[in-house]
Amino acid sequence: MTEPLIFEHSRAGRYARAQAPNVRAELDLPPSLLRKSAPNLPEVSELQAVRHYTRLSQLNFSIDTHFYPLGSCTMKYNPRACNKLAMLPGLVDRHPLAPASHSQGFLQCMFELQEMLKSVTGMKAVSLTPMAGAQGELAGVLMIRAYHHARGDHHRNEILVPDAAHGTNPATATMCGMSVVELPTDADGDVDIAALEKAVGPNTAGIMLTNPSTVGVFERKIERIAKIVHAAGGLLYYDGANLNAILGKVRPGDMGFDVIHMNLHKIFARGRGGRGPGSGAVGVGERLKPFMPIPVVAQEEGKYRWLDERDLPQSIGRLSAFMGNAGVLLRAYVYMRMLGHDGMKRVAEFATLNANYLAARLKAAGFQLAYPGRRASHEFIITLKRLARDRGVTAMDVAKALLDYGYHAPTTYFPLLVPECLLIEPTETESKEALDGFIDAMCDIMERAVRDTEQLKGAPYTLPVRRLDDVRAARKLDVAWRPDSAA
Amino acid sequence: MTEPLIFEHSRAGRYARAQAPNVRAELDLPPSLLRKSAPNLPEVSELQAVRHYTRLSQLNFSIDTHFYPLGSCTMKYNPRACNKLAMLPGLVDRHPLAPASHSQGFLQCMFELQEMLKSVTGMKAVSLTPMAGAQGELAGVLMIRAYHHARGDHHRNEILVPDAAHGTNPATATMCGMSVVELPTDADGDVDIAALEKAVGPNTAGIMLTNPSTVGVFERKIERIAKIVHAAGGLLYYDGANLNAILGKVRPGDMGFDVIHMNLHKIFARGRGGRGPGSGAVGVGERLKPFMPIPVVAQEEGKYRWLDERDLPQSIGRLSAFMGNAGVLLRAYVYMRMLGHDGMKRVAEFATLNANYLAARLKAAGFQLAYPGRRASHEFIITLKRLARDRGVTAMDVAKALLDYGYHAPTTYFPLLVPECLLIEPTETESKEALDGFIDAMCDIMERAVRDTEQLKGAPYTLPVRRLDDVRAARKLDVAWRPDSAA
Amino acid sequence: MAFIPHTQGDISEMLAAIGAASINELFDEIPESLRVDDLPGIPEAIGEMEITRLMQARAAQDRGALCFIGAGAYEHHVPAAVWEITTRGEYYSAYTPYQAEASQGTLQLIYEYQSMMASLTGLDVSNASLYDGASAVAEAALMAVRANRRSKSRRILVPRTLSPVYTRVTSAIAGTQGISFERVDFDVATGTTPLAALSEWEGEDITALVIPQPGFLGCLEDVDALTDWAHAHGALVIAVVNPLSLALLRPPGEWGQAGADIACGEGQPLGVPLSSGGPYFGFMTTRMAHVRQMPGRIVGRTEDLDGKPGFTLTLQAREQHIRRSKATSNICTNQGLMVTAATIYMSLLGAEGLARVAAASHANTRQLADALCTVPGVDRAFATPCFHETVLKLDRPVAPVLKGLAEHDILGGFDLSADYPELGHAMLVCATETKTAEDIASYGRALSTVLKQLKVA
Amino acid sequence: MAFIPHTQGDISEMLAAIGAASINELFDEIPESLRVDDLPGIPEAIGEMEITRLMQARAAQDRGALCFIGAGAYEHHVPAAVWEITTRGEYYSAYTPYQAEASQGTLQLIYEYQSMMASLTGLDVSNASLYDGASAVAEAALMAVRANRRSKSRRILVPRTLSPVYTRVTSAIAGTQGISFERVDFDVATGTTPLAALSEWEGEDITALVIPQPGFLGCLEDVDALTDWAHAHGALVIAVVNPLSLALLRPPGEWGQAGADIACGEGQPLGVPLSSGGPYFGFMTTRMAHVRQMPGRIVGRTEDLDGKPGFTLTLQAREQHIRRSKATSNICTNQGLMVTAATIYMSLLGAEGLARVAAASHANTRQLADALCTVPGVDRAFATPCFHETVLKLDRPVAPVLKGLAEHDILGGFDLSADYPELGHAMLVCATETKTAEDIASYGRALSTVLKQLKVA
Ligand SMILES: Cc1ncc(COP(=O)(O)O)c(C=O)c1O
Ligand SMILES: Cc1ncc(COP(=O)(O)O)c(C=O)c1O
Repeated sequence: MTEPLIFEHSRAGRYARAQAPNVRAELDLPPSLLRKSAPNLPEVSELQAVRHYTRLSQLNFSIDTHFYPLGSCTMKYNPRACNKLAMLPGLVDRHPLAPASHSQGFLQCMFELQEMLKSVTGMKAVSLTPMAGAQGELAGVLMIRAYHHARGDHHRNEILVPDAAHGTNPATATMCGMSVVELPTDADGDVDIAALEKAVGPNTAGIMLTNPSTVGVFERKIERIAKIVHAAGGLLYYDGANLNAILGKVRPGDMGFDVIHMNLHKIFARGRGGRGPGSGAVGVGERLKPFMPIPVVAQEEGKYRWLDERDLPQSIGRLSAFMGNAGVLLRAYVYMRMLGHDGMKRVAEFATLNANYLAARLKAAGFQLAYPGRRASHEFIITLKRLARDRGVTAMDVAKALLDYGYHAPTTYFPLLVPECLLIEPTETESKEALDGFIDAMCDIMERAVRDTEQLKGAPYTLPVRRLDDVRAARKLDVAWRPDSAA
Repeated sequence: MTEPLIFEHSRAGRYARAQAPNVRAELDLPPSLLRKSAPNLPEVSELQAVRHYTRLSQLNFSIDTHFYPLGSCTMKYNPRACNKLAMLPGLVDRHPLAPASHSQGFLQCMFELQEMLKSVTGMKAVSLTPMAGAQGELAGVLMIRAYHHARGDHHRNEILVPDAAHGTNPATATMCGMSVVELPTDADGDVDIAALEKAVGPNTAGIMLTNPSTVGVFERKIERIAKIVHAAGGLLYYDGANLNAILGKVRPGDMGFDVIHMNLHKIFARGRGGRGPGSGAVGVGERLKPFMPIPVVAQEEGKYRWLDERDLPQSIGRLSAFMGNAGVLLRAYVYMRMLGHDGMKRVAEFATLNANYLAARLKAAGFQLAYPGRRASHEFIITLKRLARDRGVTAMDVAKALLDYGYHAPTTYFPLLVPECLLIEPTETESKEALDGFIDAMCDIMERAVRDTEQLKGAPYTLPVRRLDDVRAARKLDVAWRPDSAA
Repeated sequence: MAFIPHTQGDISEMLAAIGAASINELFDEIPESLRVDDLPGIPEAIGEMEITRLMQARAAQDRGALCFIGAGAYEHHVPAAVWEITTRGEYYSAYTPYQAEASQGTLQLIYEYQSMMASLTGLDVSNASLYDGASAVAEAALMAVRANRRSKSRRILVPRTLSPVYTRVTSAIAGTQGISFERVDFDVATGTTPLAALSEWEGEDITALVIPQPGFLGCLEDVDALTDWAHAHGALVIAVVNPLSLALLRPPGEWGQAGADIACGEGQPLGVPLSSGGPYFGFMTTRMAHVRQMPGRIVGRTEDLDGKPGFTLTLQAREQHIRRSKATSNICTNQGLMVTAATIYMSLLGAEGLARVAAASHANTRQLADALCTVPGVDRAFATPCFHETVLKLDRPVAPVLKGLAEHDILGGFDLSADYPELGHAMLVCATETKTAEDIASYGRALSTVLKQLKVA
Repeated sequence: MAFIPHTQGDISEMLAAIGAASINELFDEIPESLRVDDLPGIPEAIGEMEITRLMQARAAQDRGALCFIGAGAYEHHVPAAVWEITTRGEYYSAYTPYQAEASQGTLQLIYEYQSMMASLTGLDVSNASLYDGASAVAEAALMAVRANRRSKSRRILVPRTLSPVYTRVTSAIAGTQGISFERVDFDVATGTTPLAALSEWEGEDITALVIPQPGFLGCLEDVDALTDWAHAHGALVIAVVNPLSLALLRPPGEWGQAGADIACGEGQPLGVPLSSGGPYFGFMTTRMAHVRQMPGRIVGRTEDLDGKPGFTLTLQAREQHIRRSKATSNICTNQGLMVTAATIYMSLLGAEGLARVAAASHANTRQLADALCTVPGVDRAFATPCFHETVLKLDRPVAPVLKGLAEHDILGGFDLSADYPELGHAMLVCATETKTAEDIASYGRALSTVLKQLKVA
């Protein structure tokens, strides 16, 4: 099945008439301000729009239809209740600037969410406003910067980042006007301590770490690292994308981190709509409290209200027009309440069980683990470098082949330091049967890679399209349909 | 894509824990009353259930994904608002026995719906309770029976039904203890008047007609028919499944009908969920008013209340435990308000335009219309008897072939009097492009039927399954999965 | 033109292809004398925005009461997943799966549903739904008459413990085919049907006996004795059951020596919202021996041309579209969407989840009765075991008490005095798993306030 | 274990395969000293039924006010179809389309979205969304610095008519990279940015000029003059626009002689509910010449191995996952679901529907202002043409008036006195197409009541 562009369904003069006022009101505007020709929006009936976008939806893999072990992305089940309850009338139609008198229900949820996140992370205060992990990182590094500036340490402008780190870490440091110092990862997947000791110094603003790290192992020397960085006057930033793996087992605050972001859209599952929205709530230790991004909810005599620049004059400020992705936060709140404290611990336990099981079984089947001596956290890496060398079959080939089995591919080519890698994260909500099916598919692919290499490299065969030409996409850039580009 | 049975996903001990109380309360019941072993229900997680039923849904054709010209079924667009508004809290959670003090919002909708249906049909009163067309028919024939009985005419036990009638008509007559007298259809698709004149008599209870009829033409002699039946002491029943075709153009009440049912789930579009629910509201003329099924909503001094057996002592009684398919009725109410009077007329106009266009184009392309001399109403019939004779390609073969083009097949082999027929109803919500695409597919199929008959007869090829063995289904009856039947 | 996609250009081209000058010309076969040109009773069209606001206002009028009414419709928690999936366009906007290859999703789902209902009721085969519980009893009665070839009497015994409205609906629907529905009395002391009440028909030709479990008064019947009595008299047994209760109670297929022959009832408790009384769905299961007498659609598993398993409608020769006046029933459109919801609901809950919901409802109703019986003037009517409904007796007429409670936004129960005058001032109450201890306590408080006020008045 | 499917048997088998004695053992690399074993601040788990009731109660607390606040978030009718489709599992539970072949639905939708936004703004290319309108302006500023190679100054002019909160967000996000944001004053008589206000920078090296249309005070700017001034000074033009207004107003691509260079803003008016402020989405479009400086994802149309058209993420070398510290932005997760909703919204409404919504909002705001200005003590602040927001001046402080209105369940507007003290007692009001004549009249009545009461007090 393929589906034409919505523009190809267009005929002049059509639209969903029940959805707009039945007359066009007169304008009290000078003609010079008005547009001369109508924009090229689709002209379709309500049925045509519904049918088109329903059909398009079916051309997607998703959690609700497929196992989706995309490493670092924590593609777990999003309880339907989270969506439904966040969209209740009263919540979904509340104006962001409604006065406190008309906001107590919402504010109470946000306050309790802040409190729960504090307790999960061991941090001292939480601001919910960042709108994704990367914006949480931005908030965090800006706070680190503000902290040093407040102490007159204007020269502290270096952020240490392990080479395995997610791309948002170095990109964020740059956005905050910092320079990035890359740290090597040792053969076991831990930070190279000697290199770290060499790297720290008077210009060190801080370090950005995720633990468990993006190579899927727990950084065992975390206390040592904290000591080294703190001793050098730097602060520790925790990239909470992987917090899922350690919920209720160990807390970033206890590891020595000064600031943390949490990808609530991963950990506290919520619909990500093909690429967001997210939430990157930040937690801080005592030192960074004055610098938190605003607004933050406070409770005073049983009433809730927003704290703003008047309450937090040293704040790094606002990162969004209102208070961030409220709807995502409501979904996280609902999910956390449904998990409860025991449920949260189980998230970590079963995410870890699933990852270690999958790793053990794949290893037994002949796949090469990137860090075979280590426990997997909630995710792990296999490297296909032997297959690539011997057969010319790459990680990308295996990823595409998996699609034909009805499995979304794991993350490919990240982290960059492991050649031909697949970063696999099954998550706790998948059953053993789902994992076993995936293992069978991997073994079958491996066998086909040897038996019929060329056939395998042509995968996928059963999807709406075969392998797409990315080079052509970038070279013959076609990023918008125009009436004159119609066939 | 195929999907295992939900039972094949089962593992002992699993269920969606967030959906049930977290303990099993103790029972105060004697053990002799309790079941000894648990029923074989699926044991799956919430994700597994969601994934399974989401995947199953994708194995369906539907209005929201496909053109669906199923004659007599009026498969038109169901505005999403109808569903959303019928499921508003306050409506979706209202107990059917809630007192009038807590029901005024709902009752007002129902009252206004009754009034609108009166005006659309020209009838004098409306009862909303029948739960589908067939139950509306039952109500209608029971009222006819009650009317005759009330007059002491206990011998009137014959119901006249044209041979083209929908199966529910004769089946209903039987269910009401009537005997069925079949009337032939003439070559133009009208009722054979001579045969009618012969058929009526002192035992005639009434006649069941649909107009436009199930052969897709308007019964031109309807006034004559009404006169003949009424003169014989019989009453006229209108099967309102085809009311869509004449909304705002002509009213059953004006044609002389004494009672009518309306398939609200077709005319006033609402989701039919793969086979229902429906609604078969009935309208009556003055004579049958006392016999209407209860309950009916009345307005008294600005308040609404249910009329019951005390108000309508001659009522044929209740046909459901409460008041019928309230949710379907709410959807119809919303839809009618969105159409308004002009919109209703347009329903008939464009349903008729689409049918006549499709008929004209197919005829021009060489297809044989069953009633070529007639205007199509909202639907029309083509017969493939020549193709069946010359090539052995049946209406069923063409129907199956259409599926491969992404079109649901028209109704096949109904009405029975037209050999190898397809009853085609495009509905007013389909665009000219959709019709043109269908015409192209039909022409292509016709060409293939000649060029490559066997290949065509093997269709469909692109669906989740190929043609299914219905004979085997009936012979080796497998209508329920059991643990011991597992592969 | 809301929902109509035609452009002016389309209309002209289409009329040209037809050879008509105007759309109106297409109606030229309708006699002039009958034509209308306006629909005076229909208001102007309003947009989705306006109707949304209107419906929100209407809905708000009826909101917010705490409901302890059962009497055939039960408030249960419905998981969000149920209706989010059920209303997916592919389920919501499809129709009867006449083209099986294009409807495998719906057909497989019905097959799964049939399997679940068969197992829940302990019988072999289920149909794909009937309209509702009441009409299902009528269909079961008609089916029993067809299925019980040995009985010639067309007499069906209907206990007074069957819901009075079910009894009325059964007569209305099935009453014109020469069947005599005969009422079996109940024991005012136990709220159940004693075997002794059947002595009147001892030794007669009885076609079928209806056995409700639980009875309308909430009490659990001695289904074994009743079933065996019926079978001993050559009568079929029609079990009328609450499907949720079957998570706990012995299924009809295991009643007595031989089990009930037909089970039917209201499917609403399985994931269908209260929704003012409908759409719900009637279910029906039976033994394989009677499958050809079943009304309604049935889905079977079969194979395709390549031998691959698939699903299709089967045994259609029973149905109106084939058999016409000789069909087992006139039913055509059924309550499919509700079956979709129920199937998802049962899959989510499983046997254990269903048992917990049932047990919590049972326990809550007990607690409710305990709490209310501490109010002076309120008493239990029966000591018989019950599922999740029970009868309370008041020391004064029920109607004004319920009215008083409604003013406190509490819908206190169902007034039994019209249907069961011999019980005096009796009302039926129900507390499902949705009711908290605090809800029950508020009912208790409101009841004692109301009773005090009424005394004063 | 809610949401966890493992049976006891599964757990044992899995541990055996791993070679671990217990799940806890899997955490043995975590230093003992750091382990916790409890989460004291987290309450017990509650079921979906309980959380549903809780959230309904919370939602009910905040319901029912009539809202005339705009100030960056606008209440519009959102067709039911938008969110029923957007929340379909296949959209809702997917992630970034890294595997293009398995995400053609999402990718094609984004391509369609990009096409719509490009046309709406009159520019060539759109990204796939940024976080929100405010942060989009920050990204646009950073982009302008990269794109304007001729300018060395890193000076960006920001009019006071840009939303004050957008200005603050822009500084917070983009303020650490040596960019100087310089404020351009506005004319208190017209509520707009006069050309004269730019004279201060005459002849200087300016990197970019931000032009909001409409301005935060609702008034429409002379975008042609401002654009031409900027281009004459070698500065790029960053248009900050309400996308709904572009159904009526001249698009940024056609401003002045050469058109704006970057357009961005808040996408919320296009089918996204108010939802307490988010998730919304920021949009951004630009000329093809600057595409490599754009932040965010971009989808392109290409071909597959068989030459069939298909869609994929393109120009990824701009992004953080490839370019790391040299990326155009750190953005990774964006607001995709909102883009899905907006794309469906725009498809339903089309150009004509959008124009009607925009025109109705414009007309309603005029009527609102007319109605309120009949109340003594209330006056229009400006005579300048506006889109759908306007400033009213009161004869006394705004805050207590708004508070009084809130007691009548009317959210009367946005108090401007903190951000624009020179306007006196000024508030910004907005009436979109959702407001009826009766709504406007009730506001008028409530306002006169409140003003009378406050006088008395
Ligand atoms: C390890 C890690 N850090 C940071 C991020 C960035 O988070 P977001 O995509 O929410 O901006 C991600 C997201 O993929 C991640 O996996
Ligand atoms: C002409 C006609 N009459 C009656 C009916 C029966 O209506 P229902 O299916 O709602 O019972 C139908 C339904 O298909 C029909 O097409």
